[in-house]
Amino acid sequence: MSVLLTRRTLRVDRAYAELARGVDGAVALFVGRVRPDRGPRGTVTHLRYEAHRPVALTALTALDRAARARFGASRVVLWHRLGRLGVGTASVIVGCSAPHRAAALAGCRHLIERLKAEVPIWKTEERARPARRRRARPSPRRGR
Amino acid sequence: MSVLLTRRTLRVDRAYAELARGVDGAVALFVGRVRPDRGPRGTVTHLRYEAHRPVALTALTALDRAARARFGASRVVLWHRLGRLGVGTASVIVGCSAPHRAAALAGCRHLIERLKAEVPIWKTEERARPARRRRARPSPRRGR
Amino acid sequence: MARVRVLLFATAREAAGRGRLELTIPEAGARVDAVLEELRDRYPRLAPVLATSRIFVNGESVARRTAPLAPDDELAIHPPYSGG
Amino acid sequence: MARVRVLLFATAREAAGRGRLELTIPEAGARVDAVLEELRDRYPRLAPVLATSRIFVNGESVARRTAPLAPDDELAIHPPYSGG
Repeated sequence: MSVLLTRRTLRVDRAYAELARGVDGAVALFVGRVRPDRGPRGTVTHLRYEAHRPVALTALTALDRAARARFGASRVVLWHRLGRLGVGTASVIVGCSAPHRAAALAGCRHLIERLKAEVPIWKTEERARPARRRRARPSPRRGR
Repeated sequence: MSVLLTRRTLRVDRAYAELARGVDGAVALFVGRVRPDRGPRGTVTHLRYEAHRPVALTALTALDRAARARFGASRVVLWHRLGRLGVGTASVIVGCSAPHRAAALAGCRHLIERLKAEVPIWKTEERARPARRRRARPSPRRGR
Repeated sequence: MARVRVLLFATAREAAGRGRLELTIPEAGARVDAVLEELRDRYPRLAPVLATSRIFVNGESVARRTAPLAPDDELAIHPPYSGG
Repeated sequence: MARVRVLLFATAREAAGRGRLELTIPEAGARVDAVLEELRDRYPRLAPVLATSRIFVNGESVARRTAPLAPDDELAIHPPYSGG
């Protein structure tokens, strides 16, 4: 399958196997992972991904077709995971195979940019509150 | 290992595992494979790769360091296979992890370009002779 | 009266406190903007979300908010996407 | 006399029919270009390859072909790279 929205683990080896079914000389892959982003509201511990599934699948299929036409990509992988994912978990795998490296790399980049902009998928953050900061209390002077 | 010249199979899942040891949000991978290139001297069936090993390892290590400095890459994989490889076999895996996707993708592209230009590795082709072309002999006219 | 189903995602769902609901609106003026008006009335916190959302009807993007609706249409609220 | 080891790769190896060899050259004029001259004499097919090759001595790129050589130095002929 080249287009997938799933609650199951995304596996890079399976994505590569899908892209390497032909005899293309070049395979490019991008994997997005849950990052422990820090902010004033704490550090991200999990992301919840949801999609408007039928619309998202149509959009992904359109991206697949466009990448073949524009970059001469032979095979495309557009896999996005849904549900609650912990830090370090792969949330998306995008890949592209082509006869030559320039097309595969450019296609891969194009696919992830367009996926983020055009496909109805959303993340919601879960953050852990930062440990309360202890004010650095001036300690009583000893000597000078 | 982030830098490798090996006669053994290159595995994409291992390269990903190496790049995903931290909590980076973005991993980009490029895999080069033996292509059945067609030409007047026949179609490529195998490529033989050789390297000037100590110089190549020094050059790969320099690339690794440069990618960290220039793109803020956290982890880098530069694996090249040596020996005689059949069509479809992975000859090179280059990868890069970074907090964000732009750096990982740009780093990956930069690494494969520089590897090809600067690292003393060579391929020699083995081609199978093309099947001898049969001249299209004009067949005796039947009617018109 | 026309019954319209509404799907709300991400920040829209959070603002409304629910992911799907049904509205009944007068069949005469059954347009996208009438549904949005009704949603803003019911869920005031949804107003700023709707301002930046795309609207889909039966899986197709709707360019004009004056687009007409038929009974049983499914209207989806898409806040800015954040996949990847 | 200085003994110098020579490594030949890819098209250089094919042109010479071997991947490594040793040369003995007068210690007085022991320079990179003297070795290349000797190689061209022995293996005429190597001449066009040398014209487009980089030269490494003991693993270091040599910019000038007048660079001096010491006994037991290892000189490597690098035709244009084609990895990947």
